Amino acid sequence: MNNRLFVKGNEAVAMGAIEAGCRYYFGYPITPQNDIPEYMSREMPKVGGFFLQAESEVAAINMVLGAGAAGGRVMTSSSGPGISLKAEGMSFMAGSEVPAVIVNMQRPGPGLGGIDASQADYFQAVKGAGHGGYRLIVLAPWSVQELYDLGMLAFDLADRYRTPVMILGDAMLGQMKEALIPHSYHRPADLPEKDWVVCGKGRRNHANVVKSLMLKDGELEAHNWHLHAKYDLIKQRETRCATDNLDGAELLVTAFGCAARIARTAIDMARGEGMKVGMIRPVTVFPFPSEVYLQATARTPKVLCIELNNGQMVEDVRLSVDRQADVRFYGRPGGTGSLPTPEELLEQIRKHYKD
Amino acid sequence: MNNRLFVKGNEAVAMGAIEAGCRYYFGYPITPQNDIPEYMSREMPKVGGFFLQAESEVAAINMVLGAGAAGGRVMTSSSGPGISLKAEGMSFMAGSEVPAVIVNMQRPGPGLGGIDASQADYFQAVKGAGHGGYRLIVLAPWSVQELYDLGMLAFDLADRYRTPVMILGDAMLGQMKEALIPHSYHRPADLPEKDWVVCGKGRRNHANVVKSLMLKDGELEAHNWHLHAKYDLIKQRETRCATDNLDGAELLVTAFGCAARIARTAIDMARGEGMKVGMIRPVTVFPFPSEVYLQATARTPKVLCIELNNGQMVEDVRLSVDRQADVRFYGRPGGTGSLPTPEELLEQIRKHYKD
Amino acid sequence: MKKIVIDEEFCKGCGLCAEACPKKLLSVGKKLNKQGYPLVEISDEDQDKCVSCALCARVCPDVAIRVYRQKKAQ
Amino acid sequence: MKKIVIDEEFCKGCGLCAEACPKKLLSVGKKLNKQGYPLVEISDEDQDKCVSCALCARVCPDVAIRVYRQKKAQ
Amino acid sequence: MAVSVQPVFERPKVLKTTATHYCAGCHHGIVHRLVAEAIDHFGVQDRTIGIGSVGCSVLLYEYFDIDVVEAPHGRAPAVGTGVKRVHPDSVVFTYQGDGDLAAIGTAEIIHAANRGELMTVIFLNNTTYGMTGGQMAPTTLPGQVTTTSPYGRDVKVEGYPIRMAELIAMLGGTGFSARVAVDTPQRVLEAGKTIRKAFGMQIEKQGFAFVEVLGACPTNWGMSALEANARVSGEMMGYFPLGVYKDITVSA
Amino acid sequence: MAVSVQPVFERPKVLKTTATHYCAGCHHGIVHRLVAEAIDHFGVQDRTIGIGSVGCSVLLYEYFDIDVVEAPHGRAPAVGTGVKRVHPDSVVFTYQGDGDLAAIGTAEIIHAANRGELMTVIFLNNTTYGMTGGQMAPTTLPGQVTTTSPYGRDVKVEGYPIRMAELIAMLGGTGFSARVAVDTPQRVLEAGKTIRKAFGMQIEKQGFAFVEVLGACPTNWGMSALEANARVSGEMMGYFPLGVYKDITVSA
Amino acid sequence: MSDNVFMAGYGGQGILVIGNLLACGAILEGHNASYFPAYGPEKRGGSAMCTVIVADSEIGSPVIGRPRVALLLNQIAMDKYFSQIKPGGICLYNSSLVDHLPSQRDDLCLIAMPANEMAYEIGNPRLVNMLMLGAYAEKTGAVRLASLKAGLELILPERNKRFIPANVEALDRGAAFVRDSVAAAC
Amino acid sequence: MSDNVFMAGYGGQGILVIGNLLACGAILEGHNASYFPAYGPEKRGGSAMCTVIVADSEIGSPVIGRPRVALLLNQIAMDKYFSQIKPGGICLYNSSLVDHLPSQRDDLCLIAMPANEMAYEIGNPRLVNMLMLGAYAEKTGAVRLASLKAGLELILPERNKRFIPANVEALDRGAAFVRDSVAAAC
Ligand SMILES: Cc1ncc(C[n+]2csc(CCOP(=O)(O)OP(=O)(O)O)c2C)c(N)n1
Ligand SMILES: Cc1ncc(C[n+]2csc(CCOP(=O)(O)OP(=O)(O)O)c2C)c(N)n1
Ligand code: SF4
Ligand code: SF4
Ligand code: SF4
Ligand code: SF4
Ligand code: SF4
Ligand code: SF4
Ligand SMILES: [Mg+2]
Ligand SMILES: [Mg+2]
Repeated sequence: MNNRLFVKGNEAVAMGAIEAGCRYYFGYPITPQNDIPEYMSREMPKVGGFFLQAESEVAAINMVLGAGAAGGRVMTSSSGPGISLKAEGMSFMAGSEVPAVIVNMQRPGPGLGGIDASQADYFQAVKGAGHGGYRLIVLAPWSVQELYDLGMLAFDLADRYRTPVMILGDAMLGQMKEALIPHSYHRPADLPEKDWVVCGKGRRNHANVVKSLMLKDGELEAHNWHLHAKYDLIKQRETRCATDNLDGAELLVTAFGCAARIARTAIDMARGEGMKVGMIRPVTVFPFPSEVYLQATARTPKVLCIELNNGQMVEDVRLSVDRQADVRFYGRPGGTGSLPTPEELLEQIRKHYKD
Repeated sequence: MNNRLFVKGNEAVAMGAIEAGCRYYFGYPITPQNDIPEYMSREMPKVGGFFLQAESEVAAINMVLGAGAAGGRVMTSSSGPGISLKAEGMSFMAGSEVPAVIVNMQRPGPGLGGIDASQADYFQAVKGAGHGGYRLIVLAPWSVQELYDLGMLAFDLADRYRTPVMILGDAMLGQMKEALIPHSYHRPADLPEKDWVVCGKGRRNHANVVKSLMLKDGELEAHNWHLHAKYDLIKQRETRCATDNLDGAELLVTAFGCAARIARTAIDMARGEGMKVGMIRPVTVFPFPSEVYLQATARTPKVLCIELNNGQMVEDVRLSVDRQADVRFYGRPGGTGSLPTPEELLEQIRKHYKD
Repeated sequence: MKKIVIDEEFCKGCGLCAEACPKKLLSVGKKLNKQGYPLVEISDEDQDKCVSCALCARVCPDVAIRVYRQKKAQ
Repeated sequence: MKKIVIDEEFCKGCGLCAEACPKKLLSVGKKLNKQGYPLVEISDEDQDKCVSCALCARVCPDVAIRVYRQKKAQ
Repeated sequence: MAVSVQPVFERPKVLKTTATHYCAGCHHGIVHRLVAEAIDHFGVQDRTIGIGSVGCSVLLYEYFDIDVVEAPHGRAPAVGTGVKRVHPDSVVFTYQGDGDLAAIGTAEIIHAANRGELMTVIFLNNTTYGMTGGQMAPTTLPGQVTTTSPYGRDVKVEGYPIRMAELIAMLGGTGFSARVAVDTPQRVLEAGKTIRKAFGMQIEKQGFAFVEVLGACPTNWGMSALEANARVSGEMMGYFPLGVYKDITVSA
Repeated sequence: MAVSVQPVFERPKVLKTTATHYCAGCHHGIVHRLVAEAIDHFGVQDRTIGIGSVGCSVLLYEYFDIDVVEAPHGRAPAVGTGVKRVHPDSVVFTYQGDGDLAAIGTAEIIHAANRGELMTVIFLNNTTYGMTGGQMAPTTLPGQVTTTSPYGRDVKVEGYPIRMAELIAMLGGTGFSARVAVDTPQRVLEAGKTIRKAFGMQIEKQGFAFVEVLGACPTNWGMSALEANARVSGEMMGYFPLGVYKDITVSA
Repeated sequence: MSDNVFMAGYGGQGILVIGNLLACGAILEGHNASYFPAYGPEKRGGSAMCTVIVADSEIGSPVIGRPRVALLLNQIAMDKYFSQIKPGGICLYNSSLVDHLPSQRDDLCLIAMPANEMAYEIGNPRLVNMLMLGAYAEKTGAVRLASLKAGLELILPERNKRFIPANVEALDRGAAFVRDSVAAAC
Repeated sequence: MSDNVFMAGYGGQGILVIGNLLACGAILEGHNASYFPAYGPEKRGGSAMCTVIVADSEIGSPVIGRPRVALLLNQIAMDKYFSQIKPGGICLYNSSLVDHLPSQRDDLCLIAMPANEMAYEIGNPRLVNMLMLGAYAEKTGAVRLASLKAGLELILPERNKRFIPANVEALDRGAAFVRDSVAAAC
């Protein structure tokens, strides 16, 4: 198979995780990501890792908190309602600076909603599911390969910054299968030592405490400034974005994840019709690649943002370009029978290209 | 007492609710809002209403879902971690269009954080705690009186639009006491009949179903468009904002809730020093009073946004003013000993006034 | 007379009724319904043997069987 | 010799030790510690009566009492 | 001698004439019918409110002609509490699977029972998460292979199956708790009586009433309908004994 | 004849010399000491990890000189599960109040017990939410006035107090479950032994070990320290009998 | 080579298996391919559908509005997807379960295959899907039969590997049907 | 009338009660007033502090950086808040529990009141707070003693109403202390 495997998106992210040394998985079933826990339950024992199906998403995220605090590379995954239930735990992990990876294979909501592809959880992921104004690093893969690759990267980012990292996939990416080229994980040499973890104080002369309650005068404020300084550092260092054909473009199309995937074909069709269309695809949505938009719109001040929701990332696009560009939006909220087609997006590109 | 009562903020919102016919309360203790359940447990029996302390915030919000679906005027309240735990339930209520009132007396986070005043849950309230891209109507009182008044209004809005409504207070407003002038609730004559509630199908020739799962082709998408059309209507009709001295202002100061309260004194001090400072205070933060900012900044293109967080509402301000104004930010994330003082905010006003 | 009536829209051919019938009158056949399920069948002859005990109906998960009894009018 | 030592930083004057002492040697006095708590007291005389049974220490929620015993060296 | 035709067995009134989405041989259908018969029996369709849960039975409202609220996964007892407190004279039942009730919904079911909420809980225990494709449930039997216990449930890591009927029976507010099965005509009859009893307890305000039904999930057990049906007595009943675990209307 | 001074009772090594924030007469302090003594007894300070919960004991780490993770309210058993699975040879204990463990944390404690997580749970039952100012807890006694049961707990509406030691004893993975009190020197001694036993069970991998301690909360009971102490045997023990409810190391 | 296909039918007809197999076979040949299923909350009953795209360039969208080819295995699938097939495209359908076309289309190559009957003939009624896929491969040349046969080894779960010979036969039979049939000559 | 005050001491000293009472009394008189407590997760032990603002205009911020007046009931409170008092302001402190001032300040009116001793004198050691509040009222005139006395009825929980006469006495004694004391003459 010329070293290409034929893999489902859900499994790809789990494969990447295990390759990156993830040895603990705690989760709870929910469509459309069940292949992840199922894969983990099969594979973890083979690598000496540990899989546990928790009694709920709330329990799962707290097991993740515990395992992360204990120094393990640990992961959970869920979708929609389950991610909402993890909100408190994610806030605790951000507050007590516990690294871990959380996968959200988005499905459409609100409520039970449906089980098809959607990107309606962008705000939740990027602006703050939980209380307290923390941030997650949010990675937005668009292919099976990228699910695998970012599934590795996520652990390094989590450990480097002592922060929970979210992989924001969706039902389309999770359920589709395509070719994957596996490769070995290389641990960055400069990852910081985990000298802060709980493991029994041993011969350390101080005990380690992982906590988020800060009641002493000024303590919590200082901690929040520390967290936000960290987020600023992440913005500087970890912003990732894919672009193409920005030079000479008359219209910039931007999208992430599954919407970018569908838009990709629509853009190719548009180019086939002679339109000059550039594409901007954020790979990290927090940190958001604001600079890319700022620079691109200096030359091409018209952006069409396409999302599988009613308009969420478009706010970050608008905030990025500020005073320069004309930012338009096309979105559909997802649901059974409601996945946009390339033909449909082509129609939108034609329309916005013209006026 | 010349018909003025001396009342704690937490109790004011509960008083307003009961006056507006709220007869069901389900909640779980958490500082700094415990006076609300405590008041409810004392007063509900006196008006034939019902109080129940749930086993958790998750249970509480789902009891609220049930009572709201059954047609009761129902309320819950919490803070920080507890609100995060309600995220799934709020999404379900938005999805299945169940009216209810949720009070968040914000405390600083993330995680356990602290128990003082904070506005770090703005994003959570306004952009989407839960999954699926729903919205809550979010009211932002700034005084004990307004807690009472909005505590009434919230129920009318909830019933009119079949939507959960959040009252976004904070530890300062909840814990402080000041004068309150009580008044009677008048039910708007045009509130729609609740003909959709579950109460036993009786002699109806159809059963009522309150649900959010939508699996038929196109069903969920249509439902989401319906919800978003509703949100647009709410934006048109229900935006509320307080302003003063906008004419001829050289600097606009904007803030909501407790930050507005502290800023109020700072602005008065600044005016005492001869500065021309206008004030914009959103009373609804969803819908956000974008028009007010747009118009005000057409004349005064400099805004200082003050928040008790690391910068959240300022994004909505920036999105509102778009290409015109220079929007600055001053914020502190809250915590013990970290409440800004009027003197401190005056300093900021001086600084931003000058350059 | 038909003592049992099998609703073809409901039957999924699970065979639980056939198992339950003390007279072994029912069997899952080859005919598919609109949903693609094979249908349980009873021959006219077997209808006569049926004792209207309704055990088949009682175990049918799809409420696909109605049962009748002949009664002498007084 | 002092058989029991009361740590003034820890004692909160709850009186549980006084209740537990079989000899009734302890009582909560008027003196306040830095946290504003009244302190439990034992007179020098009562120290002598103390049998080092440690019942007081065992019920003290604040581990404010240490107990010693005189032992004859062999 | 004239002969007239008399119905012996017909569809309960409260059940709509809609084909279900359940797999062939799935026991959910039988239990639906028994619940419908109980509602018919007491003539309370007009004041019955069903609380749907998340699991294969989530589409409850497609089959029952009664008012229904769809609860989030595991929260039906809390939703039912809210409904019942607004309409104390209604007849409220939840219908939950083992993932829903015994995993994510553990706290809600225990506290609803403990409070003695006047509701009836129908709990279909099929030892797996049917709807999501056959993952391990808290009631999965030791050694049972599921999609998340591919090497069989290991009691050392995943613990023992939880016996909910027994646990619920221990709580102060519980008026009735029993376990039944629907794998033979006789047991279906028994189960019907038990479910009727559990509705009657509510109507007579005799506390929280709980019925655990052992049910087959042929699809996720990877069995034919008949094999699955046979597993109920063959494997499940050994671990989950049928019986009444609490009944406050009967003196001991 | 020379006379030397020998210590009879001293501060356990693992307890820091820090005054606690607990109210005068609060039993949390005693239970802390007993836990510290158990850790000292087994000489496992170096590999012990405490899981703090949310309640008055949230500042655990200020008093114990051991590694600690602070869990969200009610989730200590889940956090402990994560910790223990990463460090199987560590000694993990959770320390939880009745609001934390018997209300919001119901599902987590039941499933941790059921899985037989090798951890020790210290459960301080003071029939109220101490930290938040004395609201009703699942263990509040019938008729007890709290800030959210101002007319006394009404068992018809709010249900009966939950007996956790008995409930936990029913679960498959539980190795040990007992209820003790610390209101008299004798009972403190007993409680200390029981807590030591519960740590020993973990160290010997004998399943989930649970100790419920009846404790006084003078502040929220609106009582003096002495009155509160007296209430433990006077009112609590009648409803919450002391005893060992399960011990798999002892044959019945 | 490049193609895009809808496949649809009952849940139990093995639609997802042949979708998988087609994409896998294409990848084995060195093409790119994507497989995207539509799936119900019920993995049981109901209907099943998937989209497969084969291309040599990078694959963008795994979904498509109007497929070039559709494999429709029952009437419900026919009613739902027939109109979506791109003009000039191919509709290969199971005439055993499809009794009428929802509309008249002259812009398509229509291939009616009595797949249930054929499956009975080769002794395994569950192989309708493989017959259809064999026919597709033969008709379009999007993938070689040999690659599909190789793919079976990778796609089928261990417990079903004993059926590989039967599957291979069905693929061949499907291909033969297209080669031999006048109906497939469009 | 307008004033702003910090009050601080131990948890058990009744700080929050007198903060409440002052604001309530001012409202009874027709002023506006706000009361804002700082509160710990432990309602027990620890320290208690609140801010009261009295004004005739609408009250903006219920918190203030530098109060005009501070009532400091123990050494911890003194150490923490003394430096924050506005120049020209008043520091009324409980000299029974404050043994030294953290710094020398000549810009304040300093009133040392041996409130614990005075409370023992009137037979109730818990009335330190009322003594201090009485002194404050007398010294500043921000609120009339009569209004405070009327406020007791509204502020005290039912079970404590029997102590109203004692509270009234303490308010009066506090006021008398200021009237009579040379130390308070600044
Ligand atoms: C919060 C949340 N978590 C997970 C899910 C996914 N989910 C749907 S049904 C189900 C389990 C169903 O199993 P069970 O309750 O046993 O019902 P069955 O289908 O077996 O009848 C799960 C985990 C969900 N919808 N919501
Ligand atoms: C999710 C969440 N809900 C509520 C709270 C508020 N809270 C803090 S402690 C506590 C209860 C404490 O009671 P208990 O567990 O009995 O401990 P105690 O203080 O009595 O020892 C509550 C409800 C919280 N911190 N987090
Ligand atoms: S039991 Fe019902 S569904 Fe099953 S075969 Fe018989 S009639 Fe059909
Ligand atoms: S009614 Fe009885 S005898 Fe007749 S078919 Fe059914 S089971 Fe057989
Ligand atoms: S028991 Fe301890 S804290 Fe209480 S009075 Fe005695 S020494 Fe002091
Ligand atoms: S050691 Fe015994 S005798 Fe001595 S003070 Fe303590 S309790 Fe009393
Ligand atoms: S998956 Fe199982 S529980 Fe669900 S419908 Fe099918 S057989 Fe029934
Ligand atoms: S409030 Fe109660 S539990 Fe908390 S420290 Fe005080 S006495 Fe102890
Ligand atoms: Mg199940
Ligand atoms: Mg407690």
